[in-house]
Amino acid sequence: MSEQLVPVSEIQSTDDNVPRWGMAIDLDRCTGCEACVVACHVENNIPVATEDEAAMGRSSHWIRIDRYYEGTFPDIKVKYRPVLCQQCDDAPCEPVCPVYATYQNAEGLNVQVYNRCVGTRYCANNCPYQVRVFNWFDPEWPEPLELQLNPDVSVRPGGVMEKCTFCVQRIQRGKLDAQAEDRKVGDGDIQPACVQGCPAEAMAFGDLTDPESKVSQWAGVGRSTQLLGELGTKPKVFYLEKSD
Amino acid sequence: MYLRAEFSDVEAAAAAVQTVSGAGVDKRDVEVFSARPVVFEPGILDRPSRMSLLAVFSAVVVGSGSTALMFYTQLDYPLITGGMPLNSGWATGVITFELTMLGAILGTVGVFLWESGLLRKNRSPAPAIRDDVITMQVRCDQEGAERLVRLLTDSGAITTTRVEDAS
Amino acid sequence: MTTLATTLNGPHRRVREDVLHPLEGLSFWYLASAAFFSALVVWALFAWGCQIFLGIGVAGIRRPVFWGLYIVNFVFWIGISHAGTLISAILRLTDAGWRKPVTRAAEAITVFALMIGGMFPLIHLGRVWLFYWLIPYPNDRLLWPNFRSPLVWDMTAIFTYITGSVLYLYLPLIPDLAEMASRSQGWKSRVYRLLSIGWTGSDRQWHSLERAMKLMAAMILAVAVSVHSVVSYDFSMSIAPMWHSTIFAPYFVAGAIFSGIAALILVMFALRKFLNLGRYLRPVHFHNLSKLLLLMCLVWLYFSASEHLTVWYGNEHIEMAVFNARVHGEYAPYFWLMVACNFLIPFILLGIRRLRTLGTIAVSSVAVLIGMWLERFLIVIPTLSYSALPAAWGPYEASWVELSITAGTFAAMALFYMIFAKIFPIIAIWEYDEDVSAS
Amino acid sequence: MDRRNFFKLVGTASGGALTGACGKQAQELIPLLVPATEIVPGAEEWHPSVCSSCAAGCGTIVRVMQAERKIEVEGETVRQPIAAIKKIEGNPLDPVSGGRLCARGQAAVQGLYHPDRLTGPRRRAGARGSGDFELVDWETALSEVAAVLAGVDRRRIVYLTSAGMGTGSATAARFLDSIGAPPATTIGVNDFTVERRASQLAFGWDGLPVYEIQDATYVLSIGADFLGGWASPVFYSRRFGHMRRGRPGIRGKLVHAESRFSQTAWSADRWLPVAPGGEHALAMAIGHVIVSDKLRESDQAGESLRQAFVATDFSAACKASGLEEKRIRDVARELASSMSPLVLAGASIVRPGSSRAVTAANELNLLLGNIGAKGGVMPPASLPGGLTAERPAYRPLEEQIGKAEVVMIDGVNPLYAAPWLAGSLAKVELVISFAGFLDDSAAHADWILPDHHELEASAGVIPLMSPTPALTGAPAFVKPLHETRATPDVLVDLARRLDAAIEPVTLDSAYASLHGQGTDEESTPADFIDQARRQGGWWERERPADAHRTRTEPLGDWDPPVSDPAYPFAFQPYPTLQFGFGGESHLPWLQQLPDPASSAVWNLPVEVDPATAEQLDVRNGDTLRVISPSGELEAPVYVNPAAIPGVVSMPIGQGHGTFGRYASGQGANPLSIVDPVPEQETGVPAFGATRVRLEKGTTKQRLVQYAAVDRQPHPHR
Repeated sequence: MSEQLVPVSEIQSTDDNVPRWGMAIDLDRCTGCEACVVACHVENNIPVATEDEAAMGRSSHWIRIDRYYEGTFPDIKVKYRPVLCQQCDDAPCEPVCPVYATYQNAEGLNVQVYNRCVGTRYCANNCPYQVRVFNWFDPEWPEPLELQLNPDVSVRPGGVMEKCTFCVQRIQRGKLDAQAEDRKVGDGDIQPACVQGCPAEAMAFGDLTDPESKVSQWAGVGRSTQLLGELGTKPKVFYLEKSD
Repeated sequence: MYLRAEFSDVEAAAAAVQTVSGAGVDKRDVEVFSARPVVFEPGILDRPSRMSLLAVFSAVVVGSGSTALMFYTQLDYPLITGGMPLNSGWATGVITFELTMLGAILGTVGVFLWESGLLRKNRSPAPAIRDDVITMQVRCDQEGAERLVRLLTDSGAITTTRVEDAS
Repeated sequence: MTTLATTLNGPHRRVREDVLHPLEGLSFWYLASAAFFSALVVWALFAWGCQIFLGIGVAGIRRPVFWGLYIVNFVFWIGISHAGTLISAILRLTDAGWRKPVTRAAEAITVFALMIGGMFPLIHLGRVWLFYWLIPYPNDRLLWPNFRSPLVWDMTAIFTYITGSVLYLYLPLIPDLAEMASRSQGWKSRVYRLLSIGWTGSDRQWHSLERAMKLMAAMILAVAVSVHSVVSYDFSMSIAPMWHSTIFAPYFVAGAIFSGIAALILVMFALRKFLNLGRYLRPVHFHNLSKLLLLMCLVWLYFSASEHLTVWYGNEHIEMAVFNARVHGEYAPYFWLMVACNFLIPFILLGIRRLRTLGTIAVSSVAVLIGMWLERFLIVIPTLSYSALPAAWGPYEASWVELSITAGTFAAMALFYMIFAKIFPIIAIWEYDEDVSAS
Repeated sequence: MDRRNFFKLVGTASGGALTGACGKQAQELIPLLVPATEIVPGAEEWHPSVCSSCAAGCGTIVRVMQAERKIEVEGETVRQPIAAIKKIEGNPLDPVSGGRLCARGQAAVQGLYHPDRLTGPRRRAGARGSGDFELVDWETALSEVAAVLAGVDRRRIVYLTSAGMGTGSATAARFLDSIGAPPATTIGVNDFTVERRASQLAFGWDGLPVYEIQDATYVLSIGADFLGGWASPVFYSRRFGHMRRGRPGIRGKLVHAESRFSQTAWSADRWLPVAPGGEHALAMAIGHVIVSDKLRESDQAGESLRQAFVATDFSAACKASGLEEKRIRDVARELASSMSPLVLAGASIVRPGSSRAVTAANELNLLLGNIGAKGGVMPPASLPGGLTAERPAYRPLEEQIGKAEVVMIDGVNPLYAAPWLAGSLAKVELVISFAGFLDDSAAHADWILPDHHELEASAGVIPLMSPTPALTGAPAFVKPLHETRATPDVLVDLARRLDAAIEPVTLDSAYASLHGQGTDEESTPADFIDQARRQGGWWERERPADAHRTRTEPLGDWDPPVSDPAYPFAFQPYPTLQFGFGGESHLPWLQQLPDPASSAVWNLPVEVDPATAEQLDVRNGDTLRVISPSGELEAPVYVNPAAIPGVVSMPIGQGHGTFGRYASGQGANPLSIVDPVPEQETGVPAFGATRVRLEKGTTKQRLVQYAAVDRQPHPHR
């Protein structure tokens, strides 16, 4: 069980200084409060979809809360889970891109290179999690809203695919800070916006190659599962299922 | 110089070709013009061709060339996608196949253009295309001409004319 | 013994008159319909312009249906393109004599359908002005295309196919061009002469032409099959429900031939009517083709049935969502209409001999075209709108842009064909000659 | 706290920047004489601040970086480099937020750069509510307002404000006192008057009890959606997370009783769908079981209290609560037999009997004997020094406003959150609003004196509830974007013009007043203040000792279940986690945030149960007309599979007449059809007591759902 859950990859770097970023989400802590959703928007300059756009199914969320009602009143329960890019080791979205706009980098991030993207949208079709977001138009921020834009994150033009990056700018920043103080990046030094903001502290982010890291610890427990793991995409996001 | 003889039917033309070649004229100096394909019995006026061979050759060249390009480029800029190996026949075989076929097609057309003589510069003069007669043209020298005219008329030529070289 | 003199006043002169007659003069109706079709094409181009300048968002595609009518049309037109080459190649290889008046008409369809179909992947791009990034050439981005992507496979396949079929159409045209040159005067003559690249009708030329055509036929056949397989790979290589299927390649090829034949039959009806070539496109041609159509109809049924049966019996919930959407759900009307168009109508009308008339053949061809378009639609859309996670399901609705462009491509087909038939003899004169003199 | 955040805070020390660009620790220290607001940092800076989106008062840290602002300088646009706020995160040192922040708090920055902010003081030009104003300069505005105030009977000034407490409310109190006006009053909605009263009755405490759920093993929460729109969501979400999985080997269980399948309900292990108004009965029933079955020994409950519970008619109580007896017995047993049980009580939806319900629920804790115990109930941590004294409290408003000459509106939007005040407010001669946006109430004002955005102002906030006494502080660190003025300054100015000079309560003076009050080690006042500014607040380490006294006077009985054939459905408007009581509806980030229950964006639906929907033959997205004795509204319907049959819920947040381009005219305001019967103990409007009837709507309403419409599993046919 856990053996199958530990992400193994043909591309696992031999150099063990290279981390493999992963995330674990404890659904037993999660309250579905959507703080992560807004945190992500604030951090990543994600354009706001107007009501008309939203009505066309064009809301842009890099992380969303899927919720399913189960049973009927009064014994009704609801299953909900935050769904973001699962950063698969064997990501179905990667090979289908004709221009290498998306590929797996050495740290196991499923990177999206906006400048290379020509907008075939094949990757989005082939993502079973539907976490890829397309820019249908050039984004707009009525003045002075653009003052809030995060300078560390590029603003994507229309016709380009985008998605959760595990806040790669924060990862970069964390590594540089560590470098400047010549130390290793400590567990918890780097937190994507969603993880940082989560009020119930239901999300853990870190290096999966480090068995001591919080994320490895969480990913190892019995409740740990992977979303649509049976598809063999080897996600690096682990869900700790609810249980009483 | 050339001799031109016009025949009203295929059999006559065929007979003429045989007599002429029997008289020691090289078949390469004999040409038959018609508005539609004229089918002689095999052995009368065969035209050897290397089309198939060259087509295969060109197919192999283009196919393997493209494959080599893919191999080189993917090693040159190694990006991992979907956990696939950088180079695998599974992932690129289709392209290899398509470009092999492309090579074959281009080869065929190229050879066609060459062998049909459409590309050649030094071409013998040709009669205007007429759909009512088959024209046979033989290259010969002044002294042999008399004898050939006779042979052609005997083998049923309607008319025979002499054509001087353009040179 | 067959002398040319005897046949001189025979069919040869007539075929020239009949085939070359339509090339002269422009009737009012010709111009009117040409204007109409051009208008549609211009409108489609305008729509495309809007999409480029305002953003791809003006089209109806949305999450999760990231591919819409554009891809449907792409597959459909590539399918149609199998009319020509495939048919004429098969017939040429099997040396079916009755093919001769048909081949050129068919091969022309192929070329135009490919030109149109090949446009759609571009129209569909989010940043079409960067389409050339898919082409492998040494560039300042120091990056080559990802040859592992089915889209790049697609590009090479279609490139090969269009190159092949243009040449395949052109080679047998050369002798006729030469003849046209000798029959026309002035600039026309010069143009035809130029196009005929100095064809003199020498036996050498005839030999290599015949040889080349035989070889080409074989190759085109292979390419055509591979092209539509590759088109199917765009879908079957992805792990989307009811796309990730091994049956897709042959399924698509069969479907392509199916729709191709239907298209050919319709075009022949048009030629027969408007260019009054009744003497050459004889009922026998239609009947032979209709038998082919009937055969492909059964083949289609066989593939389609196996596809759906497999999914249904497996009862895998992710795929069943798509299956049910097609068979019981919101796409059911399209599904059953497709079944009627692709199976019931042609099977009944063509299967029962007494019912098989030129009229019913035309009707079933139209039905098949509609049915096959619907089939493409049902393959592309439901899968996307019912993706693996139910929370991400969503509907699709085409916008005016997609509809305009779709309509425009059909107009473009008609327009191209009209122009072609106006410039070149739609029946291969020399082949027909050959046929006659052989008999 | 993790080292990254630690660095941030060092970075904010004395306005200097220590976290440098590209990770190089740029060691430049910006001298203190340069006020922080004058610094345009090249590299990022993190400043401590406090979130004022709700009364919870979460301590935050704010990321400031350079940005270019386009401004008009004689006709041509020039790009002016300014220090812009990029992101708000929780302050890891803060006992309330603990470094975390909710959706509303995260989105607050969008209010600062909102395109529709009021750029300066305005005087009404057209009719009231026409939203037609003219821009004036501050001098004219203040002098004219002062002139009017000079003329009126000061006792007839009504100052409406929010439940938020801190330097702002203190200054306002001084102002009102100095000019002889009655103290400020809240509007009775979203001010936790009920919970305060209940805490008063049950424990004799002045302020909200603090529930230690993080150490509890079994939490029964009654009536409070404490993970959603109630009091302090971040504070309790953190504690909830810890309760669930924070302790090795121990997983706390949560049972939630509410008349709605709320955020808390769906996070709970079990939901008790209690009938609207049945909370009191439920509490009594559970108490009855605990006492009469002797499930738990406790010396905290007095005899009279035990008797009250014993005397309860169990089956009647169960009936009134709308739950089966077995469920209630089970819960009571589990609760009492758990190691450290806790009952968390509140009223997300206020009903006539709410104070009593919350009191009874609170008193279960006495039966469980967990007051002051680990994982039990703690007394409110009231701040030493003068600040706590001037807490704005609710005083019945209709007649006040009825005879008021001047109404000042500061930090609330009564015409949205308490629409029933519209009538009386319309009669008032002079209405002054301090709103930063042209919201529903500002549109009805004669003068708008726009306040700074919270992120531009310097303020100290007393959290609604915190484990230890706390004053969270936000020094000003960015230049105000527009010609706005901090309301305290405006009040001081007005006081001066009315010859009643007052000293504003500044952040520093507040800190100074706390110096030496706490148990922290000795330091000079200067160091003390600097320390507080640097870490973003002053937080006492010691928690207050619990000195509770139980109730002697009897508590009234629960309200009998009402049934009205003309209006068959109970209607409960509820505060949402994204909009609260509609205060944040103007932020596009929150407008496009899928509503937790219905996944609706840009509009909020009426939630009905499937059976009712069947009856009315409506589907998701169809329009429903909700008719109450005092009004009607039309809204799209969401068929909520978890809705209690016969109970119609509607989230609060939409239906603003005017509130910026993103909220104006979106959807309907459920509070607009409420007839507010007074809550029995406190008199606040019980907005959860309205009954309605439903009809198919006539207008076309739009329901945009982000998530796919809930579908049935696929049959194998």
